[in-house]
Amino acid sequence: MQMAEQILSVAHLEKSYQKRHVLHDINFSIAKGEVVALLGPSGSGKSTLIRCLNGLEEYQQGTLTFNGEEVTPTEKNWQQLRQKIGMVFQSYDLFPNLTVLDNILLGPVKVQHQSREEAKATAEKLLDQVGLREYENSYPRQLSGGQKQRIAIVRALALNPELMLFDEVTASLDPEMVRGVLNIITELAQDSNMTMIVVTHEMNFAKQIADRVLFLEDGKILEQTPGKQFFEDPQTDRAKAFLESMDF
Amino acid sequence: MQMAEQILSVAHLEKSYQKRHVLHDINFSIAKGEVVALLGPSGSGKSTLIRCLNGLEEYQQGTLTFNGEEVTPTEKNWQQLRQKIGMVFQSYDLFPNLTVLDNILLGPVKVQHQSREEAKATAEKLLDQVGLREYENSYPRQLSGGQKQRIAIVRALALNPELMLFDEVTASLDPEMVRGVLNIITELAQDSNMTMIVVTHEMNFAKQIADRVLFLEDGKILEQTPGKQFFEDPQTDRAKAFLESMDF
Amino acid sequence: MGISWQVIQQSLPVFEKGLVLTLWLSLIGIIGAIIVGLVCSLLQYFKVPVLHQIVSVYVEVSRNTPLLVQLFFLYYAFPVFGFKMNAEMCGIVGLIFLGGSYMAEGFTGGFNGVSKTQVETGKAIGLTRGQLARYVVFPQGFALSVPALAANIIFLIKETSIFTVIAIPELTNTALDLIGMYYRSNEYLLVLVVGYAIILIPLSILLTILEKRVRYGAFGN
Amino acid sequence: MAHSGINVLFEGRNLARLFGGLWTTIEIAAIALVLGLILGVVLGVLRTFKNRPLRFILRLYLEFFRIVPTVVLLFLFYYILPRQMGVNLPANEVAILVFALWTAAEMSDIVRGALISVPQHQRESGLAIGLGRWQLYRYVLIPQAVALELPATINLVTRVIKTTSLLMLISVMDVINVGQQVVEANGQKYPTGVFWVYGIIFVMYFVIDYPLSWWAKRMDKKRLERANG
Amino acid sequence: GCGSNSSKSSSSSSSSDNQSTVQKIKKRGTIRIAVFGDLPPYGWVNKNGQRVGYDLTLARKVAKDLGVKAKFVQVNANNRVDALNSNKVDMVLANFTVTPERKQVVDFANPYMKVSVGVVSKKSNPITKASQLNGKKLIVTKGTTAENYFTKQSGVNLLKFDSKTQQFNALKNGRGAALADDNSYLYAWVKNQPKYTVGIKSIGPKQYIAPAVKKGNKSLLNWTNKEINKLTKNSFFEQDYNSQLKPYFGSEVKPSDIIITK
Ligand SMILES: Nc1ncnc2c1ncn2[C@@H]1O[C@H](COP(=O)(O)OP(=O)(O)OP(=O)(O)O)[C@@H](O)[C@H]1O
Ligand SMILES: Nc1ncnc2c1ncn2[C@@H]1O[C@H](COP(=O)(O)OP(=O)(O)OP(=O)(O)O)[C@@H](O)[C@H]1O
Ligand SMILES: [Mg+2]
Ligand SMILES: [Mg+2]
Repeated sequence: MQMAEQILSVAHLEKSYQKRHVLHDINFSIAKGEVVALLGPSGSGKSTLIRCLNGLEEYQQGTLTFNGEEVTPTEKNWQQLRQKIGMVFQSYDLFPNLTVLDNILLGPVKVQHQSREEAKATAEKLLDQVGLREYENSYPRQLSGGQKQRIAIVRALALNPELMLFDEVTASLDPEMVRGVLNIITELAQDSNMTMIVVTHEMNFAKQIADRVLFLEDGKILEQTPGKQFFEDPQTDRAKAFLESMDF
Repeated sequence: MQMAEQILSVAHLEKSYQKRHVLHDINFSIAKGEVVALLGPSGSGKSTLIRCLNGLEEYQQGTLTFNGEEVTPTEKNWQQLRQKIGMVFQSYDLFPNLTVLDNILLGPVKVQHQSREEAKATAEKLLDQVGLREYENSYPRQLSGGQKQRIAIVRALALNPELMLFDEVTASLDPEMVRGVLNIITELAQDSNMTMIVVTHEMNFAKQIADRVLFLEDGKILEQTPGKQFFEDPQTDRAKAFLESMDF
Repeated sequence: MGISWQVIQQSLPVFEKGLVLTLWLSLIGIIGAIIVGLVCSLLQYFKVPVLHQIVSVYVEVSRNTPLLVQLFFLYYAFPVFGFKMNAEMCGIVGLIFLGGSYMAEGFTGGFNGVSKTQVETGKAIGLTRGQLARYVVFPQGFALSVPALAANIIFLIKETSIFTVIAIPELTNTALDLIGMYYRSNEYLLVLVVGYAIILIPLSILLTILEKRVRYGAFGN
Repeated sequence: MAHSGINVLFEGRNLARLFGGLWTTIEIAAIALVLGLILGVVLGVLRTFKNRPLRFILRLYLEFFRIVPTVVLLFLFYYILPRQMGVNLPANEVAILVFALWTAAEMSDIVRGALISVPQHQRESGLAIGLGRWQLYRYVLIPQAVALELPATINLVTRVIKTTSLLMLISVMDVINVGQQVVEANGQKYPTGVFWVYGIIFVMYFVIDYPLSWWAKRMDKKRLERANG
Repeated sequence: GCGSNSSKSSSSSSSSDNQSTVQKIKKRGTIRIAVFGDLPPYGWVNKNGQRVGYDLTLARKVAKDLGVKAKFVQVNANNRVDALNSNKVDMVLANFTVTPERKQVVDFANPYMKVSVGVVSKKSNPITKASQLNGKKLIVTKGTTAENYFTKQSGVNLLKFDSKTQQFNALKNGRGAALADDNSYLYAWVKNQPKYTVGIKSIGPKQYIAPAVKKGNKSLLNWTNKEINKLTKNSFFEQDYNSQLKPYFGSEVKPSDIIITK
């Protein structure tokens, strides 16, 4: 791991909800173009960690460094940073009161002050990529779950982020819809070389895209292992047990 | 398929929601001790069919025959029959206002008028089987999703039904919780010889327990094939495509 | 005692005046209440220092005391210290004072009802606090608050019946006055009930339609 | 002297009388609420049944009490009932009747709303273990609905208490009527007495209603928090 | 005890039973009488919570002579007819002026007071002629003879209140140029309000105040007529005047202005 191109580093991160200590001394970095899969049992703190990286949760201690600069965790700073750090959630979180296109353009036009034409051109290119160009004037309610989730990804990409965070984006989809969404993320990783951190319960998918796996349990990083190796020969027994439990 | 021990037969079942025709001429039977898996893409009508078998949905045409007697579909009759036909849903549907034990005893004591002691003895035996005896005085909110779903199964079994219906009982569970629940259903099929109809998206599980597969699409039964054969060599192209889409 | 249509007919012109007055006072009061409520809920949403605490106190005082006592205060007690408004003004001020807090609660309830994931999603695409409010929270929150606002509108119109205690000749006062002069309670109370029905039934149907429209516009169901 | 007007409260038995009036107010509100809430629950349950004529009648009942202002209801019941129906009740009982019927109407809507918002799968899992209709209500729906409806019910209670201020219009010696007597009897001696008398009535209502509202709000907040995870 | 509502034992509504109403009242042991609660010195509640005043003394006397207890129901002017008609009370003793309109809906017994409408206004800006009221606001109480009288005079804007408390407060707050009501109250009121004067002492017809009973209630009406005659003869009203009214009136009022003497 070459220090030079680290896009994000996390050092000694600690996070509690009231009395509950949920993240313990988290340390890791992610380099440009790298894909990190964040795995671990339910409740181990994956969502909490990824939300800290986007300023959606406050943390008590530790430092984040983004593109070589330490992040001062103020609301104002985070608002700026979020244009560089895109995030997609489990729920199909499109704004129901806006059309697909307006959902996508909101960030580029209002936050980044791009001209509507310019932003629209980008948006349509992305919509073409995910095969949903024809829905640009539809409302979210007219789309299936899988389609909504693909639009949500486009919406995050439209800001042209340097790092993407995905939190179980297929968890609430019908099984048949899952593949379409995962394909897009895979393309993004492989063709566009996007840097990303992915939380998922789809082991086959993780195996396919992860350059590195962070295995979390009880808020601690139990192991950080290159992707291939993790799935063939995890270093800890706990990870082994976890992998076994994931296929019936 | 020997007529003699058919526990439930469905003949020419038709079901519409207002204008939408969702089940077309459904015909099948299930014999005592048999396990039928109901598979098919999302929206194909699996839930609708299984809910018709329990009187939760009205149907427009067709006959159901249970234990050799044709079912007259009145609310009163169904209320009686539901003691013989247990059902477990996708949602963790325990009553949040009752303890685990009271959830289980409600049916036996209030509906079947068993004595509380007798019912409690049965309940505790079942709780032992699913490894949750220690939670009998807990409230549902204190349990994990997987635990809740196991209790829901116990609750249905406590009425000592002759037929069990399972509708995607693991669909809203965390991946690690899935196995525990599926194990219980597998035991039920293999050790207790329970007759059951199972809707699931877990293909490995279906493969393991199904004596026969009913493959549904657009409200029609496309094929009825013995379990092994279906997974190795489905008869229709649609089923083949479906099986392929299910693993990433 | 039967009902005399003649008595009813003769009273109609007077009742019509009362009805018009009821409508006017309600209209001004409701518009005022919506404005006050919106301002208050914005102050609370953005947690504007000092003002938002003042708003909290106002909301509690206004919601937890009867309009009748508020009006007595405005009309009979305040002038003792030299603040004097005419009856109609007192009525309107009272209605706005009462309705403002109800409307504020309605708006705030709507804003708070916007789901947490929607807010977080907005943040995740880099929206500022103001933009989040403008593009996500307000449009959705407003749609969520319409049912409460509609209920408040009906409530406030009915509350104008209390204006009778400060001698505003609205519908209820008209009826009570006629009863006092001509002793035909049956007829006048009947006209009174019909009068309110004429205002409130069409209005509540209209509001239900509006609720559905707005809801569909925002959420599509 | 403006500020000395407060002494009007301590003249003779004035303060005690005001509290006496308040007690009348509370008594009427309490009895009406107990009756109204019970009746409201029953009507609310009935309104979730499939029986169309029944639902229509109950809806009509609700809409009548929704449309007619309470002042008008009080007059209707006080003056018209005895003459048209031969039922003659003293003012306090008319007040209780009107408030109870009104409470029941509003409550029936709250209960109905809560019952239909108990998740559909709760109803279905009740049916699936063979519960009959009454058992379903008794063991599953009503207990869950109670938790959902509590804040709205408390808000209804505060509204009923506030609305008792209208009792003065039908010869009930409630706190406001007593207040008027005090103002009139002491008006010459204490020209600013009116401020203090209405002031203390204002405070009395606030002191009763505020804790209830606070409680309702807190429960609502907790429920929202739970819903948001 | 005092200041309470009507009796609970009354649920029959028809007054045309075989049994005479007087008998029924005696059997019941209480007579329900409608009175004012905020009109010193006629019917009001003093600081100790006791109902007192000219009408109240009469009411207690009536009850005593009937041999029953009195239950008082406090009414406002515009409820007096309905209180009788809806059988909330047996008798009204609330400064009820006899008018032709009212005679059609209730039965009046023999009168016990004289009255006419007067108008009170600020000494600094007195109203002494009805014509001065043109285009101005005049305060009245709903259901009074004053309201009735001025409703028929065009050009006067009436501000109508429910109770006496409200109307006098409104005048003090300057909500109208003047207030019209029975002159008998106004005399009493200005005694303690040195800034005000009864600028018009009497306007409209001279009228009488009498007890009222429900229309058709012959037996109580007859009894009451006899009672009033007897009390008049016994100078009861002079005593009542001296104890209840005199302290409230200035020197300009003579007993013969108010009460009916034999
Ligand atoms: N808002 C909160 N308040 C208190 N505790 C919380 C909150 N959110 C999460 N937790 C707790 O923090 C821990 C980590 O939760 P988190 O959601 O990060 O887990 P996860 O690994 O994402 O699980 P899953 O796979 O189920 O999504 C859990 O024990 C959870 O109960
Ligand atoms: N209450 C309803 N009203 C109208 N249409 C309905 C209703 N419930 C289901 N449907 C429709 O009936 C069809 C079958 O639905 P059903 O839920 O039975 O499918 P399914 O096979 O169980 O799907 P899944 O795998 O997503 O659970 C779908 O097209 C659905 O939209
Ligand atoms: Mg998570
Ligand atoms: Mg289904």
